[in-house]
Amino acid sequence: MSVKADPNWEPKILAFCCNWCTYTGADLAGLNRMKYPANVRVVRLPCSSRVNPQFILRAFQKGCDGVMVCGCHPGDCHYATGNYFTRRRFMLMKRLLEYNGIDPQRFQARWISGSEAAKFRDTVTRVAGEIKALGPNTRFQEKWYEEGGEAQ
Amino acid sequence: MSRIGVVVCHCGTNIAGVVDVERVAAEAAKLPNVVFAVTNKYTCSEPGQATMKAAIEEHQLDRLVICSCSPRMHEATFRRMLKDTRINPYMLEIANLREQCAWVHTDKEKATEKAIDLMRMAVAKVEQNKPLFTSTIPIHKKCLIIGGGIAGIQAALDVADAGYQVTIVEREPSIGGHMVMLDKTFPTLDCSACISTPKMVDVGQHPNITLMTSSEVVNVGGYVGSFEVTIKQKARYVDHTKCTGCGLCETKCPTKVPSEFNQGYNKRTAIYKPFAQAVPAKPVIDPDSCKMLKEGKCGVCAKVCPLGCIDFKDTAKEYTETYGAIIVATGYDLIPWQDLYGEYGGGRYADVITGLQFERLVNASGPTEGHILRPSDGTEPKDVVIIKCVGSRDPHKGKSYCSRACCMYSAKHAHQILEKLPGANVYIFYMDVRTPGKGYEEFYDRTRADGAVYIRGRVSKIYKENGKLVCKGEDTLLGKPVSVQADMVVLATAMVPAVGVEKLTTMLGIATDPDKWVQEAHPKLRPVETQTGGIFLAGTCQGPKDIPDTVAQASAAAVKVCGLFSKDEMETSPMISGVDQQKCCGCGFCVNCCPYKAISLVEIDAREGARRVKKTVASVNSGLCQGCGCCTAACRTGAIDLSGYTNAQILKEVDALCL
Amino acid sequence: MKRCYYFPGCSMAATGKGYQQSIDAVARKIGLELVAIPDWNCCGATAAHTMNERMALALPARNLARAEQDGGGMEIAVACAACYSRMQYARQAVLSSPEKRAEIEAIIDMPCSGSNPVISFLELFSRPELMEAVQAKLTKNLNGLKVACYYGCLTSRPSAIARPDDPENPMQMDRIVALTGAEPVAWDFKTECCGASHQVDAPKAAQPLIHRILTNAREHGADCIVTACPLCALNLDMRQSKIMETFGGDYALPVYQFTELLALCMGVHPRDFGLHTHFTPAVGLMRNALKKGGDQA
Amino acid sequence: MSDIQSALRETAKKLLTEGTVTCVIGWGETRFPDKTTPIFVKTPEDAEKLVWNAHCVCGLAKYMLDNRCPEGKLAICVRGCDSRAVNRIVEDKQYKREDLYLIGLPCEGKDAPICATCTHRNPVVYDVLLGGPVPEIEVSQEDRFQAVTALEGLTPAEQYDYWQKQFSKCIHCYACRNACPACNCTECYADQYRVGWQGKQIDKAENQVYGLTRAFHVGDRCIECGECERVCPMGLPIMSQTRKILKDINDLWGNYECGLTDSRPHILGEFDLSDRDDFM
Repeated sequence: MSVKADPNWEPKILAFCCNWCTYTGADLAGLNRMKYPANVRVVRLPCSSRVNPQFILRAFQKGCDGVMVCGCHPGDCHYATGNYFTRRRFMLMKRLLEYNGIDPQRFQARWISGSEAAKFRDTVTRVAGEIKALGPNTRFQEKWYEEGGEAQ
Repeated sequence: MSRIGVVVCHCGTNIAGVVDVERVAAEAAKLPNVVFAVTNKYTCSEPGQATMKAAIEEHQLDRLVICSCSPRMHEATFRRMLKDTRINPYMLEIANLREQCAWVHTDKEKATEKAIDLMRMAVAKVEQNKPLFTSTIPIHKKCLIIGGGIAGIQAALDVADAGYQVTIVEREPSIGGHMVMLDKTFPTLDCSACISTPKMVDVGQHPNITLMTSSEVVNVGGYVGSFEVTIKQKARYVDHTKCTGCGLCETKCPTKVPSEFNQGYNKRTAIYKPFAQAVPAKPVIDPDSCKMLKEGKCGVCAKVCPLGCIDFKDTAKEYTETYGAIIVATGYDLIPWQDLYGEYGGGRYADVITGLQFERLVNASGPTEGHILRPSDGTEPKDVVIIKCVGSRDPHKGKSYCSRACCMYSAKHAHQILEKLPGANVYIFYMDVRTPGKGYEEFYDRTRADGAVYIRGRVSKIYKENGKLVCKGEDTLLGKPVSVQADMVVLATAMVPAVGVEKLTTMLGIATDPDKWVQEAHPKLRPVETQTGGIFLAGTCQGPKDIPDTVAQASAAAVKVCGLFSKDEMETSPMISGVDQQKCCGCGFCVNCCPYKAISLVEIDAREGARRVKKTVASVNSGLCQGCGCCTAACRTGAIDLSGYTNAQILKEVDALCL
Repeated sequence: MKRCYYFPGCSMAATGKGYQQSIDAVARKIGLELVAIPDWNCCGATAAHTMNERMALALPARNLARAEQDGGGMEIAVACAACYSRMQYARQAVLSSPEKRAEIEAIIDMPCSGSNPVISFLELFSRPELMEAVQAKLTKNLNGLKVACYYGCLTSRPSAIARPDDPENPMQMDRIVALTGAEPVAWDFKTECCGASHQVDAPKAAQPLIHRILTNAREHGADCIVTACPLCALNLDMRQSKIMETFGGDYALPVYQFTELLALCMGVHPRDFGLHTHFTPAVGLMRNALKKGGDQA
Repeated sequence: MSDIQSALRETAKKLLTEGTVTCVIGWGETRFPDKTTPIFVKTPEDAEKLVWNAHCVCGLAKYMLDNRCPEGKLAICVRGCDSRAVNRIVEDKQYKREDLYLIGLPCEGKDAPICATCTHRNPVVYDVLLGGPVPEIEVSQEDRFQAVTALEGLTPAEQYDYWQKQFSKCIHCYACRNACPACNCTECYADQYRVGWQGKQIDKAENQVYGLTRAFHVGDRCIECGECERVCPMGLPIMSQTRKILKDINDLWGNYECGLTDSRPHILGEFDLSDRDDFM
């Protein structure tokens, strides 16, 4: 069966969020009963600088349709300077991924503070919409859903 | 084989209203190694916790997944609960089914699917968890205070009064700082020296306080609880253990140089106390001006000293000691306005002075005995202009920030001039008048009632004409250029961090902002702490402020220190980085990106094939590491890993999502 | 030794003739080769920028473009303060915005990249190699002469355009003039405006400007004023007697270009750069100063 | 060239005789006339085995980490690229500069395509230089990143298609890693089974993950010697990945070239508050 043809297909999006800003912001969105699509699964980490770029590759490889990295705004890092390193690492990684054929929408990094519940909601809503429009990700994956293709 | 328990919380209807919790539990039960999976109405409640404890015993669980509210809410609760069970508190993972699932989704089917994913991710992660144990570090109950101004003095007295040992390091020969130079303090106009010198004496006599003047911190190692600090005391050439401070040497010394304390308005001798009430009240020799030390001739002081305290062969000494906490109270300096404001004469006019210089001119113990006389010719000025915000709020030439104290001391200066020189005129050029403080606005009102003329605008130029200093500016309320012929001009110059503070902050490993003020850990909630545990802030090293704020902050820092010292040991989080020395190749990339300087390279003995070799590897200082994990992503080998968020845990979590 | 493009500007053949002659004399002495920009045109100065911004940028830009076409790739030295300011404006407009550059190139119908840096004569002469070259050629000195170095406003403002060493208290001319042994006084009106062309169209408002400059120079004990601009010099020199009449005062301060002092101390005859043509008598002070100073540099 | 070859042998002999070094790493003959191989010369007599000709293409610096090296100070023959590789390894703290003796050999390009875009034909660091310096060639940034720019111009689908075809050839032999002077970890992430960074199976996804991870691990420190591409038995355009990273670093944070003695500090180990930010 081709997944692409499934009308009920929903993208799976993985979001790496730092505990102090974005995870708090996501919690706040819940406290305020904001609504957003149920496509995003959050991995809680102490700091966005904990995110090894290899995790992103792994997520795509294992079947994620989109990956996000979210942290405190530059200057607000709970660990003072962690997110400045995040910024450099993922400025490079994002470009490398796109160079290898990952659509720019599928990997996104955003700074979302603990008070920006609405930004969290808007960001995940937008990203979910964009990725839904793109369809399932087949690139970098062990499973190949291409027309007539077999799982390798 | 691990034995995992999964508890899915209804949270009343908060979760169960949207998520099919029974289905989540049923799915959990199907997972390998999950031996127990139930739902619970209120997991965090007493009965809920009791059920879990019973299940842990009954099913011999070794790890637990709770699918409930945000871990930010109850992680600590559940960890506490596990302390009394057979499970290590860190063998717990929480799936956030409330804030990040039930509360934000309406489609029950999709929410349940997501909940199952989140549960699966938590189960996958918990399988990789390892028991972690908090460790403790001893607290050396001795506090180092860097800087002996009013902030350092206040903090020292507070900590010492609480019964702890304190050392004050001050680079000048006496403590007192800037406050003791001031004449009167606003808004109460009490004499600055009268209220600060008794505190200085207290410091000098306090049994718990060690005073190290003419000294500087030259090296800092260690971490909260045990900082290894090396302090260098410059050569003083006077044996303070013998000296009684009789002052005979000072009266006989033939060399006279401008007095720093009096802003160069009079002279001091080469062997000197900076001012009469100095603490310690004993002189030192200034090697840059002493004839004996420079040319080998003179030695009068040694001849007249009745106790033989003078030792021209004295050298600098270094002391290393362990401190549990450090308070940084390095204070401020004034911006070098001469280099920045050519339009104000760039320092060419003796009668264009700073507020601090004015303080000495108006001080009864100052060079003019409190008569306001202009420095150029010693006459009484009739027309005085005060210019505010010289270097402050001027990002083009100086600093963008407000120096906070200038509005008030300028009002005080105006008041003092009008009081001491009847018939004098005072013109104050200002941008805004900022008086947020108790009694401040009233003081400003009083100054205006005294007759000070406030002109809203900046001075664009000061030049000399007919023996007068012409201050040309604009009155922006009238919209007209104005020019005032003045006899003396007082500049309210910006406060900047004390000279040399960068060296110290680098040594301490604490952050500064772009203006080099020491950065507090949080601007609102942790204003007297730094990012580094055990290092606190007091006074103007953190930013411009007036005396009441400085003293308040000093006492606050002292309380933080006392809080730390109230325990013998400190518990540290086990969720910190650690190095697999086998894998580590010692490249040091992790060292560069650690915000806390917690990682260093060390040499170890290792084996390479048949050879015994010295190998350089990274090593994490558990007292400094705060567990951000920045280092882990810099490590290509994966040799450095973060306990609680290991590479294996995160990879398993990612895999679980995509099954 | 040093070669650079030279933009003389319109005044240098007329009111600034003495300035031009002294520049030529000094340049010859120290081996400075000033290559006039081929086919240069008026920079527009005051007239253009009060009328039309595009014209005000295009006129000097054309000079930049001509220098680029010439292909020497050298810096462009400008003697007049207003010309300097306009050329800097044009260059920085071209460099800062591709749209502006396209617009200007369309007007002048030439490519203009702003590749040649524009420098003032003060900057040129205050470079260490030029200072050394000047020093080497001085044969006389002006020891004891107190001079007020007057920079005018356009060599230092707006500081982002003019890029002076210090916008409030520039020192370049002071350092150059000090080579002759003359003593530059520290005074307050180094960079105040001389009124420029408003001396003609709004004399009532503009004359006090000259008055206060001269008063302040005298107040600080200056014997004369030294400038680096033909119009500054003209205003301070030619209008001096009229202003003394209007405002009272008795300053009678001769006004020199800084190159005139250098030329004089290099032994150039004052007649060769028309020292005798100044409005405020300028020869006597120099004769006395040189006599007092003696021959050694 | 033969003059330099004899000078090289003389130098090696002297170093070994005097005991300055215990081993000289250089190039030696093989049974093919157009190929040379790295050799470890440990006795003065063996110095005669060293050659210097157009076929000395193999990068030598990485061999200092080889366990065939005896204890004691090593001498290495360095061309421009080798010298940058030495700097790389020394900066990465895998060897101490004082434990190396570098025999500099200016190089006018060897029998390898990478030499056409070589910007440092003279060694940037050496203890002795044999023969005079050779003129450097100008290589514009456009030339340096030509292959990258061409690929950047493709659509995501085309890019993916291209790389997938390339990576499908990979056989996980890890020759690229073993030859690379920037790949100097004690234990490569790809060899760590338990953490599970990298699967051993040869499928397109694993191949691609390996390729990208390798690029990210070394791209910020790549000295552009081209060894990875040269040694790849399947002919993968590996440099096009690492140079992509170098190009981005150049675009984002200014001029960056690794392995020069005055190189900028490690680019991912520092930051600037005013760094460009696309993540707001």
